[in-house]
Amino acid sequence: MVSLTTCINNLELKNPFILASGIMDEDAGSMKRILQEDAAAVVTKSIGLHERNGHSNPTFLELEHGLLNAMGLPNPGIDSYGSEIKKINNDNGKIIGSIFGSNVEEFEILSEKMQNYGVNALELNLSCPHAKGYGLEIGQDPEEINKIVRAVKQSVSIPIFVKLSPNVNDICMLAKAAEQGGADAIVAINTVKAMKIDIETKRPILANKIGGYSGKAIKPIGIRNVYEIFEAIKIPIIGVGGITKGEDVIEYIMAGASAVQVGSGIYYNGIQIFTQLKEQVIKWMTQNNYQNIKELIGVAHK
Amino acid sequence: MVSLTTCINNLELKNPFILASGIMDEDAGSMKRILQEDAAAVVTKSIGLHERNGHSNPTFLELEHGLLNAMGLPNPGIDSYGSEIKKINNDNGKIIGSIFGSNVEEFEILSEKMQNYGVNALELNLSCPHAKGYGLEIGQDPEEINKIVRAVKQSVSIPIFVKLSPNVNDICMLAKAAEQGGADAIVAINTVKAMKIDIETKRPILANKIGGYSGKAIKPIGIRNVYEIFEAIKIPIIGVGGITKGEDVIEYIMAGASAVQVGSGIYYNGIQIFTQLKEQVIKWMTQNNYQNIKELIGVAHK
Amino acid sequence: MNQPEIVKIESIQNETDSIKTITFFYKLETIPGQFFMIWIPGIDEIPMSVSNINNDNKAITFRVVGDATKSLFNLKKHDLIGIRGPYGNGFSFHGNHHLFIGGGTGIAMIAPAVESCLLRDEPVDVILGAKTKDELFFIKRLQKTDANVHIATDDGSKGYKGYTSKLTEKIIKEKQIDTIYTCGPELMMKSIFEICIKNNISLQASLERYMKCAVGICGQCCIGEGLRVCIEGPIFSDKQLLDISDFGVFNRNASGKKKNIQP
Amino acid sequence: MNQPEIVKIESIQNETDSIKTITFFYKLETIPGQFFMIWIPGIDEIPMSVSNINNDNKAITFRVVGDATKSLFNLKKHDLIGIRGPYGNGFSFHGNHHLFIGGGTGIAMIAPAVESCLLRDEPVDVILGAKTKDELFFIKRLQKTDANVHIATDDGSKGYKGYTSKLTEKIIKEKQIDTIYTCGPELMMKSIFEICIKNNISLQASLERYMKCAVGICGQCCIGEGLRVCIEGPIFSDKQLLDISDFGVFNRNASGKKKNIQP
Ligand SMILES: Cc1cc2nc3c(=O)[nH]c(=O)nc-3n(C[C@H](O)[C@H](O)[C@H](O)COP(=O)(O)OP(=O)(O)OC[C@H]3O[C@@H](n4cnc5c(N)ncnc54)[C@H](O)[C@@H]3O)c2cc1C
Ligand SMILES: Cc1cc2nc3c(=O)[nH]c(=O)nc-3n(C[C@H](O)[C@H](O)[C@H](O)COP(=O)(O)OP(=O)(O)OC[C@H]3O[C@@H](n4cnc5c(N)ncnc54)[C@H](O)[C@@H]3O)c2cc1C
Ligand SMILES: Cc1cc2nc3c(=O)[nH]c(=O)nc-3n(C[C@H](O)[C@H](O)[C@H](O)COP(=O)(O)O)c2cc1C
Ligand SMILES: Cc1cc2nc3c(=O)[nH]c(=O)nc-3n(C[C@H](O)[C@H](O)[C@H](O)COP(=O)(O)O)c2cc1C
Ligand code: FES
Ligand code: FES
Repeated sequence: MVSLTTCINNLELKNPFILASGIMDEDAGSMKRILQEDAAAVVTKSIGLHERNGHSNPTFLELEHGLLNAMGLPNPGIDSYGSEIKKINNDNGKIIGSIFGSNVEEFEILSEKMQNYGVNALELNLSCPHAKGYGLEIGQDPEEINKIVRAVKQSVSIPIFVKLSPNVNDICMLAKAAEQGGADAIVAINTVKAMKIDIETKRPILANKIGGYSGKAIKPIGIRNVYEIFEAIKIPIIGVGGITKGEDVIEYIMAGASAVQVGSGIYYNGIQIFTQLKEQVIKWMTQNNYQNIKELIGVAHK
Repeated sequence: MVSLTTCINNLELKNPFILASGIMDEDAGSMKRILQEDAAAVVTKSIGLHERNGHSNPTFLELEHGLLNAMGLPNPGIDSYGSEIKKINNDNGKIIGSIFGSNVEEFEILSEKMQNYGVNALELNLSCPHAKGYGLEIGQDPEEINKIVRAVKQSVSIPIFVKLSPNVNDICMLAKAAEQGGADAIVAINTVKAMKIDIETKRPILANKIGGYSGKAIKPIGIRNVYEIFEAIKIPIIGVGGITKGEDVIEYIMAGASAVQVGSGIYYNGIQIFTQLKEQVIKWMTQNNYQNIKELIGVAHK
Repeated sequence: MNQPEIVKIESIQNETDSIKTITFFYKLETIPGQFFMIWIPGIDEIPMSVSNINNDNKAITFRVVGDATKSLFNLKKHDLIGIRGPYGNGFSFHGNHHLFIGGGTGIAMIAPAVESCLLRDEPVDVILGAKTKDELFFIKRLQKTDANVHIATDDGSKGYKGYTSKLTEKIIKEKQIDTIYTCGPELMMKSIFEICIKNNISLQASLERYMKCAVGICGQCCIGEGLRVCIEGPIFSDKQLLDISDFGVFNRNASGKKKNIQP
Repeated sequence: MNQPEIVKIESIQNETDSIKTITFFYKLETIPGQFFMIWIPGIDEIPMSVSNINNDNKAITFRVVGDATKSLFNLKKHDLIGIRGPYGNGFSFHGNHHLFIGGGTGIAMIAPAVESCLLRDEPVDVILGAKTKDELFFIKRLQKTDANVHIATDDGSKGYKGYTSKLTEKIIKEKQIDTIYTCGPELMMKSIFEICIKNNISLQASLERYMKCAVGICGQCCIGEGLRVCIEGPIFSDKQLLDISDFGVFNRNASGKKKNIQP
């Protein structure tokens, strides 16, 4: 029998598959539905202090080799979101609360509230590429990251994950800053800044013009980031970006990920993707004589 | 009749199609062959002061949505390369000499020699993502860029293009630094840092592990970079990344490019790609009632 | 590919003072009950049900309610819009005797469903309802078919005076209706749902929720236990509706915040 | 996809002290004259011609010359290597009477070409040449076929004493050869090329150049006026060779620098 259980520091997961933030996680119902699939955890939509509509439509489109979105961090505000989290029955898996703020104080308030709602871990979104004053705009500065993580660490007792962006000079420096601030894991990667112009109407299609590129095309970028971060830090890494099949999961784990998140994969394969990944990973491990997924973490580093 | 002529400052091009650096440009024969196709110019392989073998093989592989390479700037050294450039008959098009160095002095020497060999313009490669001490390692620092461009500007009289990397926090800042240093155009983008791990043998396939991602998958990243740079500077932009069809060319031009380069497109379509692009662009312009390709530059900005 | 395909507006038809039909050439096969995302460049992208299917010509019929629909209303023949889709499940016809109920702009998507159902050669009744006579449309279009067309207006300015739900109760007493198909204000559909449950009639109701991606990933349109109106809907059956506690109670705005559906 | 496919070594055959054949399972159709890029994980990736084609089993036959070939030489049955390809054009057979000339490791890729040509049921002669007897291989394999096998060694330790080019001149006097196919040291091929030109015999010669991408983009293998050995080659005709001034004169090392081909 193959064992798929994995740990992100002391957060135990029955398998390495996690729903990525921003995908089918606006309300309790959809997260409960995903937890009934073979997902060990769900990350909530990124939640801020106040209600935000996000950007106008178009906020989404498919590209030839991936997806492009600029939702713009829509969310009902932390106070309204509590009732959603409380409705989820944790028996089936873990809930990771994603939050975004524009400064240390906002992150402190948000993290305390999220913890009170009962999430099992926090994910600090320091990497949204298309919302002014949030996300990537803060997440490029190692000192800012360090300060935010340090503050959140003092506000809560649950594990803290830091989600980073690939749209930077040196993701390792940022990962180190998060580790030094007390982060329990790094999540990489958020989307890659990209654009699609419609040549008939001569304008970017997204209302926000620039969006975040996700899905199949970005997998090699995600793998590279996870591989590089693994050599820079000691805390676990959660790999995200372009996962659609079991072999992608194995590749991320060999690059150094202890678990993975799946977002756009739901677009390509439907919500069954978690079950598919589980079956494919088990099959591959069985064929290749591996008993425990943990033995594969980081093995591509030699 | 549709006019495809375009200008990069005072370098006139019979059409906007240029062979990108590093593709079929190691010797005179291959560049002459490309100039017999419908390419208005070729960029040479990036040439340094001394002979370099580059990285060991594997240096190249195809990915599901693009190509991955880590050639590692192989080149025979500037002194050996002169004989290749001199053998090319410029009648069919222009030659742009690409150079890379690790400091200001190297760039000065290289640029003077290239100019003496008779190239029509210089491209400073400040963006190779996989060679230690060169390219991107220098090309992330606006001050360094400014210094190099300023020095080269004083050494030569031909136009100077600066090729930038998308693997940075803020490409606009770098483009501005190049413009202030006296650059005549910006070339964007070089490849995106990425990796492929073979899960059977549990190791990155490239000998250099990390490589540069090119081809179809990176087009939306290239478009975004060109669009952003266009809003930041006044000098022309040459768009590169994932071009395989006429519509891609139009998209780059609407984003703000005055010309485009094609690299991986040769992998997908063969060297006929230049003729194909020309035909497709003419057809699209005719159908959409445009006479002059110059009227399309940057029209997606409104 | 789920990317707006740019089409030229082929023709524009005024249905009422504030309702228009726009026809365009769009190849992808579309069935009644499905919808498109309509991109009005520079303005917005909004969901619109297909209101007419004529081989490669498709149409949408809409009422002006805000910015996007106003811009759409002001477009001229040959102007460009972007279309992606069709999305959602569409209707599936069951039983022998069919009753269609369109309330307000809901009529727009009920009309092609009626036309399609008639190809089964089974009895079809239709109720078209609106507040007042001037807001009705597609009456002639449907009267030309073999369907029995009933009309209801709240103010009695045309046809039956009263809610479509009342008229429905009347019709199901007279005829042996197997399935009801409806689109209209959610509270109207809720009343019809209750009638169906009581009378053991199958129901297919077309729900509206705020849409962004329309491909099932952004989670914006989710209702009940994670049902995506853009994928598992917009048409839901009586059985599904029983489990959707939000039905007729609240929806969510663009931020995802719950909004009560006014009583 | 042009990405190494990992295969298990099915069997290993010693041909001489420094030459081995490795057989593996690789599905893609391959014709004689084409080559693979062989990835020895952690070491290098190098071009190797196909030396045996048996449905889905393919083989390569190589001599130890440096690091990569040494590692390959030391691999065991069931070890893993990566294969991509096949690349290049391969031979195309023309004329009635065919002469194949393999010199040194060039014999490796000549053998499957002979076997394939024999399916045409036309007369086939083969010259296998090497410095000395111990460096010859595939003799039995080819003697089993209907081809006339001639052997040449520089030192006369087996067969004709002298260069393959001399033996070629002898054979073409005796027989009406239409086409010559050759692979071996470039200077040997250059002599044969001159013989062909003088005697008006078609030639197909297999060239070797340093390879990196093998798919025609990196430019590393270009010769003459931009011909890519990995795409337009590795087999070139007498007509093409006439225009390739580099032929027999120089090649390029990994940096792209010209190296004279020693006289
Ligand atoms: C599946 C579906 C099919 C529809 N079919 C039709 C139809 O055939 N004919 C018709 O007239 N209307 C239809 N609608 C409603 C139509 O989408 C809205 O009237 C339109 O979006 C209003 O946009 P606006 O900018 O003009 O108004 P706004 O002033 O922007 O909004 C007014 C109201 O419209 C709704 N709305 C706005 N944007 C969206 C959005 N992206 N997704 C969903 N609702 C939104 C909200 O409830 C909002 O409060 C349909 C809606 C859905 C979900
Ligand atoms: C199309 C083609 C088909 C070939 N087929 C065969 C064959 O069937 N059997 C056989 O024994 N050999 C064949 N070779 C030659 C073989 O590729 C070299 O012997 C091998 O690469 C040597 O590698 P090494 O590391 O052992 O030696 P090194 O010490 O690295 O190099 C020795 C010499 O080998 C050549 N070489 C090294 N790397 C490459 C490379 N990437 N591409 C081309 N040449 C290289 C160079 O000339 C170099 O000087 C073929 C070469 C080509 C181009
Ligand atoms: C529609 C959409 C919405 C997203 N919203 C968020 C978000 O709110 N917060 C966040 O951290 N990441 C968000 N992301 C990024 C994903 O969580 C993920 O990092 C990225 O999409 C790469 O993974 P994938 O290729 O599996 O989609 C979003 C992605 C998509 C496609
Ligand atoms: C095999 C290969 C070699 C390259 N070598 C160079 C180089 O020497 N100098 C350089 O500036 N860019 C080099 N590049 C980058 C290309 O010039 C181009 O910027 C990039 O590939 C994106 O364009 P594309 O998608 O059209 O290939 C190389 C790319 C490839 C694929
Ligand atoms: S609109 Fe995004 S999931 Fe339905
Ligand atoms: S090996 Fe790259 S072009 Fe031939």
